Order: sequence, then C-alpha cells, then structure tokens
Amino acid sequence: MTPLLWKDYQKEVPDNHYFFVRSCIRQTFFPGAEAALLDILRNSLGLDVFEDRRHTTCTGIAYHCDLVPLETIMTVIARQLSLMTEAGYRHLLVSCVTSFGIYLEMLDMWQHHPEMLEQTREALWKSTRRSFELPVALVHTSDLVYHLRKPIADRSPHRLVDKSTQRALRVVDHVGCHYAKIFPAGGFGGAEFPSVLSGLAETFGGEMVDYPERRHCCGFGFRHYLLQENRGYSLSNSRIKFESMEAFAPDLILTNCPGCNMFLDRWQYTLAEMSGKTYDREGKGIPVLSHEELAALMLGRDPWTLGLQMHQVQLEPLLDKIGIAYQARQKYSMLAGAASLPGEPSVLKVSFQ
Amino acid sequence: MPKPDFGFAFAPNRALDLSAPLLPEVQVVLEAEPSIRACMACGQCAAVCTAGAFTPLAFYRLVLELRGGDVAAVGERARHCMLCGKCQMTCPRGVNIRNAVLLMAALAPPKP
Amino acid sequence: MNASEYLPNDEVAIIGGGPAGMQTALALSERGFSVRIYEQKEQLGGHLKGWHHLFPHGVAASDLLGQLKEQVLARAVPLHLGQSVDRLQKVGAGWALWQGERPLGRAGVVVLANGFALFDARRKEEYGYGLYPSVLTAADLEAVFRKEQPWPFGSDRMAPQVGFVHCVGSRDLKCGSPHCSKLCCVTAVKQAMAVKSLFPEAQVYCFYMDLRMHGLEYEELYRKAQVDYGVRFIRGRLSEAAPGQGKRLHVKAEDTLQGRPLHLQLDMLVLMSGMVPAFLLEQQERAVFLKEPVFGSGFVPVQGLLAAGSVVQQEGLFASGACKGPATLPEVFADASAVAREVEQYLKSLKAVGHA
Amino acid sequence: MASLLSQLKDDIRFSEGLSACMNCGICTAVCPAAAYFDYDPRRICQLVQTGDEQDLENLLKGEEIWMCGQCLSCKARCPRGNVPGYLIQALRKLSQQSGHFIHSREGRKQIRLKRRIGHSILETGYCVHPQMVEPETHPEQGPVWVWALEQGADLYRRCGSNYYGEGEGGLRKMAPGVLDELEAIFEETGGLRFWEAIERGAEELKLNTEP
Repeated sequence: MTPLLWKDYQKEVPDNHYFFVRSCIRQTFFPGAEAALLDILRNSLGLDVFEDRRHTTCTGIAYHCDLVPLETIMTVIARQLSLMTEAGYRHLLVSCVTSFGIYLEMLDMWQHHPEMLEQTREALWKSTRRSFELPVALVHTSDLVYHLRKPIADRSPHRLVDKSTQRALRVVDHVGCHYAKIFPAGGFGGAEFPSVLSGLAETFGGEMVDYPERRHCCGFGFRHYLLQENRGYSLSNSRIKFESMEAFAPDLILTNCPGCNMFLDRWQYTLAEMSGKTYDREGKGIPVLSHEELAALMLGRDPWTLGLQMHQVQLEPLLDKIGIAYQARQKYSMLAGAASLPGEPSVLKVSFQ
Repeated sequence: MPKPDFGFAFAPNRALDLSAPLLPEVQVVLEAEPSIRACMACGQCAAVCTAGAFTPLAFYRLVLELRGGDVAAVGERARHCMLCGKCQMTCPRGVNIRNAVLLMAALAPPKP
Repeated sequence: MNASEYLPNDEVAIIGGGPAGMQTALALSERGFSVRIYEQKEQLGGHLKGWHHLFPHGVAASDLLGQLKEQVLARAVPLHLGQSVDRLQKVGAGWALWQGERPLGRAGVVVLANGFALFDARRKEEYGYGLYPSVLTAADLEAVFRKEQPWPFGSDRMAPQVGFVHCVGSRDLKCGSPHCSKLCCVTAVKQAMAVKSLFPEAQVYCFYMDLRMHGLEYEELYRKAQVDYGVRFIRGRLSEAAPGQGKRLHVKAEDTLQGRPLHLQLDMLVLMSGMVPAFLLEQQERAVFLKEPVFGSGFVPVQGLLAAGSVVQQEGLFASGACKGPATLPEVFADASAVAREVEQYLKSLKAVGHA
Repeated sequence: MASLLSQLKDDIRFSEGLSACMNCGICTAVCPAAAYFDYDPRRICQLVQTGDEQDLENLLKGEEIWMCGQCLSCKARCPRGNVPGYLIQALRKLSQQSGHFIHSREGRKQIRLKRRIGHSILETGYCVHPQMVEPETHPEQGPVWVWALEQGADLYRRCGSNYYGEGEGGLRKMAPGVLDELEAIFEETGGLRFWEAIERGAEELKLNTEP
C-alpha cells in the first residue's frame, strides 16, 4: 500500500480573497500581531482581505467552558458566515485557533448531519433574518502565512540565523491543539507532525528542534485558566513543556495559537517568581513569537508597533541575535509622549531602558 | 517588585516515571518471593478477599504499585490482610500471596 | 484416481512462494497434481526469510525454511521466480496469468498464496518509525537478531531500556485495520525474552491491551517471560514516542490497571506491526486483478465455513494461508492441506461434468 | 422523566464521542488533565459505557467531569475513533441542565464562569477583552500587563488596535444592533434557557445555604 503519511499532507489554501475574523485573545494580548498580519497581506503582498466590523466572538471560549449550547454556537458561527456571504467571499481566514477548531467542527457536523445545517439555517433566519453559504476554504492565519512563506522570505531582509556566528537559530514549535488534533485534514502535516510552523521557521533558515513534549497541550484548559484557583492546571502543563525543551536550549518558541502564545510567555514569568527557575541559561526566559509576529519581524516591521513590548519575556536578545535594529527608546514611548516603565519581575530578567 | 501571591501553584506531573530504577527494598521483595512476578492482574485475589470487602486491600494492586516505589503505602495497605489464604487457593498463577503480603507489610515503618 | 486422468491444463498455479505456497504445492504434488509456483522475489521463503527464530520453541527460521525448500526441490516443483502475477483472466474453465502485458502461463486452477504485508509502521505517526532510529519493527528486530542490522543503542549500554508495543496497525480503526493480527502478542513475548537473554541487565516492557496467547504453549511462554526473564507487562496502549535525552526515546502510555498515566525513557522501541493484506483482490466477471491495497482493504474473502479456500464468486480460484487473514505457521501448514483437498475435489467435479 | 442515559443520547456529541471504548488508555496517556488531577478519561468512558443510571448520576454530581481542559488531544489518538472530550461536553451540559452540577465544588464554579464569560459575550461581543483581565485577579499576567492596561488606548492604538473605539478594527465597540442579534440567537437556540438553568442552580444553593 502506498502510505498516505499525514506528515507530508499539504492542505489546499487559496491564493487570495479572504474574509477575516479576529481572535478575542489576540486582540486582548497581542493587538499588534493581527494588525501586522493584515498589513503584510494587504500592503506587502497585495491581497484582498475583507473584514466586516459586525463580526463578533465565535463564543468558542465559552463553548469550551460548557456555557454555550451546541445549537447556539452553531448559529453564532452561521451568523459570521452570513456576513462572509453578504460580502461576497467564500474563503474564511481565522485568527484564533480555538475559533478555527470550532469552524472545522461545525462544518464537519453539518456535513455528517445535514438536518443540523437545516436547523441552523432556520434558527439564524428566525433570530436575525440572515442566511448563509458554506465557505469553500477554511484557513487559519498560520496556514496562509505558511502558504505564502516563500514570497514573504523573498521580501525579508533577515534570517533566523545568529548574525555574529552564522549559527541557525534553534526553534521549538508549539502548535495549538485545536489546529489539527481535532481534524487532521484541517492543517498542514496533520495531527502528529504539523508543518505549519516548522516549515515557516525552516524557510527563514531556523533549525527546528524536536522535543519530548512537543505535542503536549500548553494547559489553557479554558475553565481552568479562567478560574484563578484552577490556574495551577495551566501553569503545570506549560511547565511540563518548558522542562522538556530546556535541554535543547531553544532560541525561540514559535506558536500559532494566541492563547498558547500568551501562556508560554506569561508562565515563564510566573514559574520564575514561584520557583526561581527560568528555562534559559541567562535568566531572561525563552522568547515566544507567533507566526504573524515572526513574519512581521522578518519583513522588517518595527518591533514596538508590532507590540512586542507587551510580551513579558523580552525579545531584545532574539532581535540582537538576528540583527534586527530597533529603537530602544521608542519601546515604551506612546503617541502622547514618554510613558512610565513596567515594573520589574523579581526573578525573570528584563531589559528596560 | 515583590513576589505576588498568585492564588494557585504548580504541581509536578502525576505520570508515573517508569525509568526510575526499582528501589532496593522492592528488589528484595521480588527476589524473596519470585512468584510475585507471575501475577497477571486478573483480579481473582481481590474478588475473594475477606479484608478487601471492607478495606482498600487488593493484592494485585499491591503488586502493580510495589514497582511504583511508594513502599510505605504498599506496606500500610498490605497490613489490612487477615492472612485467610483464600486468594492463594484461587490464584491461577500460583503466586505465594501469603508470603508476598508478609514481605510487603514489612515495608511499612513499624507502628509506634 | 491419479493425476494422469486429468488433462494437461489441470495444472495448478500457485501464486506466492512463501510457507503457504510451498506447503500447498507440496500437498498438491503429493496428491499427484502438477503444480508450479510463481514467486515475485528471486528466492522462495516469503517473510520467513527475514525471521531469526520461531515461537514457541525457538526453532531457527532458516532450518524450517531449509526443510521446506528441500522438499519442494525434491518434488521438482517448477519455479517461476521473479514473476509477479497481477492479473488472472478466465479462459474456458481455467485461467491465464499475466504480469502487466506479459503472459506468464495458463492453469486450470489458481491458488493465491501470496501472504500478507506487514503494516507500514510509518503510518502510526505518533510512534515516529522512520524518524527516530531507535524505533524498530518486530521484523527489524529479527534482522538485528540475524546480525543483518545493528542494535540501535551503543555497545556501552549493558542495561538498555526496551519497550515492545502490541497492536501496531492492528485493532486500530484510525489505521483502517480493525482486526487482531493475533500472533504479535506471542512474538513480542518471544522477542522480549530474546532481548533479555542477550542483555540480562535490560529492563524490558510490553505495552499490551489484551494478551492473546491462543496457541499451545504461548501462555506458558508469557508466564516464563514474567517469572524467569522479569519482563514487565503494562496494560496500556502506547500513546506516543518522542525524542528524549541523547538518542533515547520518551514514551507515554497509561497503566490502565493503576489508572495512572506513565512515561519512560527507552533505548529501543519495538513496534509489533500487524499483518495487513498484501494485495487488493478486484474481481470482474472474466478477470481478477491483484492490486495495491488501499486504506481499509480486507483480506481475501472465502466461501462459508465448510470451504477452506474457495475464493468467493470465483470458480477455480483458491486462497491458501495468510492472504485470508492473520495465521501462524502451523495454521498455514494445516490450511495448505485443507486447500489441497478442496482443489482436488474441484478438479474431480470438473472431470465428472466433462468440463476438463 | 427521561433517563439520564437517554438524555445523553440526545446530545450529538455523545454519539460522536463514544461508540465502543476498548479501555486501552491511549487518551489518558496524553491527557493534560490526567497529568495534573487524579483524573482518567478512560475510566469515564468505561463508566458511561456501562449505562448505569446511578453511576451516571454520581458522575454528573461529582468533580471528575470538570477536570477535562478540552484540548481534545484524545481525539487525535483514539484507535476506535472515540472522543472522550466530546463525551465530557455532553456530560457537563446535562449536569448543568439537570441541576446536578451544584453538588460538586468544580461544578458550582460554572455559575461564576457564566456570569463572567457568558455575560461578556452579550454585553461586549467578546468572550475576553483587556479590561476583563484585571491585574488583581490575574497576577500571572506580570508587571507588563499592569503597564499595558495603564497605557490603554495609547498603547493599543500604537499597535493598530481600535481599543473600545467606534468603527473598524481590533477591539472595536460593537456596532449598533450586533449585540441584539447575538442575544436573539441565544434566545432562539436555547442559550438563554441554558443560562437560566445555571441560575436556578445558583438560587437553589442560596436557599440551601441561607438559614
């Protein structure tokens, strides 16, 4: 039998004309990432990416906290699709990995249970007088960045290489669980060896490092993070990952899920405070970037417009290695003038100017 | 900045780590009663266990947990055994359960 | 009745020169029929060629293969080596054999004896076969035993940690193989004992769901592995293997009897790749194609309980051995005799109605 | 009243999630909840598979079903195509709908979550937005987050966000009518009725705890 290996699986991604939906978490913690992505797609690559201001949360976080019935989230998703239909688009571009998983799941259920699609159409019509078509392509923003990695790399003045030693930077990836674990055919490379991030890092000249807990969940756990007393769940699962990657001395953690990006950043601070331990050699933590943040940096976007000062683990050591110039003084200055500086953690070393 | 009170804490991975070598005291038990190794966790011992009806004793579980290394807990639990010997009559693999239980019970620290 | 009463095209073509093909050829030849073997490889033997020793008694595989070959040679069974039959065409009551556009011969009866394939372990991606050099299949380990392949760990490791994974590509809907391959359990036990014999300090683990010790003396072997060899049996399906420290592997499973997840560093992980169909039988009215299997392909289907090897809906086409489903060597040998009897009766019935 | 099992079977996630479990533990092996809690998704599948009403009721009243973090790592691995994570979703839905959730410490937390995350959807159109992440209850967000919230619009707008402003872009204030549509969907599809069930549980708790 000719083996179909998911590892080699290439998802079909349209070249152009997308209807874009945002991520609650990315908008909250990494506002510059979504802005940079749209800027790259529209202005650097000349793509048509449309956003309708009437789109809302997909309610995915609440759904996975078991606060929203299936019929309800299905109809909310249908409403988003009706906005897409109304604008004349059939390619959906999703910023959030939780949302991406939700869209995949709803499309899958509608395919296998057509009666649910009919019920949803009816519910949406009754409640909003809207109707919708199904998308012909469902694309996560990391899919699109991966799909466009060569044109992006062609325009990039930088490489994921230590400029002073010419050593390829060591990259570990963490692909969000809902990217391909639920529906392997929804993502590049399937559930076990998704290539969506590793392919991107390698295109920029980085060296991918496989580590034991690569496929372990970051530990979001939805309700567990959202309840303060349960956050030990999130923290402990991220810790399993850090402990596992530490020996491989990565220069960068690359993510595609907004939640994972935030957790892998913040939990390094929290663990340092709680246990005195960081997972790099210098006590500064391992820098974390998402696919859009990496693409924007590689294309020479300003790190502070990109919002990298909103990361708790500082990015300067990585920028210095790559040889990306930045205005240190601009980091904390605001439109209205100079701002105050953030406080300093007691363990994790930060570089404030 | 002072360390904040986070309101939660991390915990180590609950997964058993089989890579850890067997404790010497566990080795001693296994060598003193080699038939323990023949246990296939069929549960017949637990099904007939007199003490197991009202205590957490189940011999096959002691065998499984013995290798995990929490020898004090295994020893404590082994002490629930009344040595009635029904398990030994029913064990399809001929494990010398009475002797095994006595060896295991000796793993717990002596009662003050 | 003897063979001379049949017309020359009563000849039986056997496709496959492994244990099933050889034994079926012998059984038919002993009954006086003229048989020939078509084998796609340049040598007889099938999977048995790559095996080191056999359960439950540890007989050398090469000894058994030698005996079989000797008998085939002694009976002067014509061999067509390097010929891979991919199409059978109905001609009268018999068959024409084809390899692509090349005619290979004709026969009154065809017996499919082209065995099984080992599940391609790369498809169980979470185990990293083909990616991590310390992950082997059971067949690879036999090659190690035969000194045709090196151990995946350094010679400095006198106490290697070794894991065996049962049910790789068996009992797995995700891989399109819902069936139990039934002889991997005892193979794992045999190999675990062999590893312990070679490395007495090794820690050897078998990850199983059920131990299906169906054959005589298999259960005894299992007990021996536990008591005499100290092999540890963990009831839980391995969930993943990832690169660990150094060249080691980091594996995860649940000890379902304790209800606790577990992890472990290993120097070698052996995947008990199951038996899957080697070809897909596509039947048409006047032809039968032997095609590349696809996801979820089944084994060769045979008629009801009374028939051992008559292929469903095909007069004069029989199947022998593991192409019909997982089978041990003794089962294959017994089956060969049963199929030979059925072929004889078929040819007699043709004679009776005057077809032949 | 319909049996718990038949109510479970009405949830499509139950039939999608559990057909026949072979008890192999492949799910538990990678489950982040099993790495942290005394929790075992395999055991839940086995228990539900027996279909015993009393066992089911205990499950719905207990802590275990609330341990799952919904990462769905289990779906990628199950050799029988089961999804313990979906099964958990169906169990949690039934636990809340039937009122059994108030019997467990973890279940009762749904009231807090509903009032926070649930209400946020209908009030803002977002599940989560910056002003919800108060530093007092989110110390893990670190000093950088305290700073980011202090800068507020200045910082967010510098990064291209609309930050609660009218019009287009990230974190924009929802346009008129949008939240009404969301609420109409929640009303039509049972979302609001489901929340009422959670609040009924909250009421019951209050009655039981007040003298």
